[in-house]
Amino acid sequence: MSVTPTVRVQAKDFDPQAEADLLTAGRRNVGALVNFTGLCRDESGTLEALELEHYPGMAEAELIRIAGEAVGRWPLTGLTLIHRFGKIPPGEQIVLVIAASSHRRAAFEAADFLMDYLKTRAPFWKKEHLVSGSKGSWVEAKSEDDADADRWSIG
Amino acid sequence: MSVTPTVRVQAKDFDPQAEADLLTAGRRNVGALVNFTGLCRDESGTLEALELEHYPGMAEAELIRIAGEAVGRWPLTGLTLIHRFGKIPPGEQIVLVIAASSHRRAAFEAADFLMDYLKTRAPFWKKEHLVSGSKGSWVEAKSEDDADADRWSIG
Amino acid sequence: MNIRYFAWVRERVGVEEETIEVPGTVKTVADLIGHLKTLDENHAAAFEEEDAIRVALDQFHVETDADLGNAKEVAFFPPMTGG
Amino acid sequence: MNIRYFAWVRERVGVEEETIEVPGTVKTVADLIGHLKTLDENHAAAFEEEDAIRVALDQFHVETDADLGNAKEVAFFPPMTGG
Repeated sequence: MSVTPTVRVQAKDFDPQAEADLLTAGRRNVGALVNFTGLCRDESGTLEALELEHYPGMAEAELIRIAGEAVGRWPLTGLTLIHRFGKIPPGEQIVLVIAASSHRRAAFEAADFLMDYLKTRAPFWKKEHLVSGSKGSWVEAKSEDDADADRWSIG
Repeated sequence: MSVTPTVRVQAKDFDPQAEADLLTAGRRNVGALVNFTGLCRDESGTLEALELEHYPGMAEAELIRIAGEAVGRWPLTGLTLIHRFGKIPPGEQIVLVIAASSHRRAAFEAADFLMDYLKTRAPFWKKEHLVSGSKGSWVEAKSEDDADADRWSIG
Repeated sequence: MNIRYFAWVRERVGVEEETIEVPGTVKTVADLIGHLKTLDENHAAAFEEEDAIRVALDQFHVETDADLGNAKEVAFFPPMTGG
Repeated sequence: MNIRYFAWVRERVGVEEETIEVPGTVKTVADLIGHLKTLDENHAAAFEEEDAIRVALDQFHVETDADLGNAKEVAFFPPMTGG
């Protein structure tokens, strides 16, 4: 039975526990849930907020493609991917990945893979708003993120 | 500032979201939370419950040692480890690991490491109670679990 | 052809979206970038560091040597920083 | 010396815990296992597959060649299956 991932791109906050519950409700074959939540850091007090720009339509489409890849690669019983856009202050949640599986290795690897792929392929861009009031700048992509994503390439 | 892990060995269920909230409350330097929840599977309907035996005293002590190793190896902002004992029916939670960090790689690796180490070093043993009413047997340790734990050995 | 810009590419071009007529000689994404750079200073500045630009054709990632084919929408943006 | 047993080791020995006098010749965990096997059939059955037995001295994992030293509590159990 194939798994249909839940994918959402939204401005509003999300509830990780409610999402996790949806992946286990009424099921008794889930042995492992790996839940990754990405939060906005205040960068030692210098950051007032992150502004997340996204490409509407493609953001959803790309997350669905990435989720589909994970479902094809690991024996998952469920998968949820939520990414917010708009202005997000420090301490708030930005992204959620939950991978459910019978076995922990699959759940860990799928969640790890999803975050790596999402970082380098999902069309979102972060701009910093600084406490100092100055405009801040666009966050630069990190070469580590490309390296992380490359870990999952098949020969 | 060093991190003091939260470690609990208990018969009662736990609330992953409440535990996660404790690791982020009032903090603005947490960028990543990785939450692993291990659940009891019904093994295709054959399992009535798992009975988890533990070594009181050593179970807590060993979890604290394992948590301390993780804190020494990765730059974590917080860490929670909860393991239940007693009779646990399918669908219920058995174990919780939450690793919080500024960066996702540290949180992922620490949670993954903790589960691998916990599986092979924490003094807990699972016995199966079968739906058929027959006594079931002690779950055997898997060689994959040893192999998983060996991934973290330092040279 | 509909062209969309995001993040600092959008800021440099000065618009989010525009519809342009492309000359028949423009076959690939790279050709299109070359053409856009000739439009005005803003476009030239946006595409100055070509290596830093990512492209999507009809909402799929492509390389700059990709054929435009019958694509209706081309998007240009910096490397992504979501997650 | 206080000895504790868990899981199927406990079931085979038939007790959770016992206090025994160890002969002066028993220096290591392996010596202790050898001694326990001589006590009765249950102990012999519990330690039949010695490779499958794990040991803790005063609640720390050790190998069977470890010295008993001044340990107050020795625990024997199968490979762990928590998590």
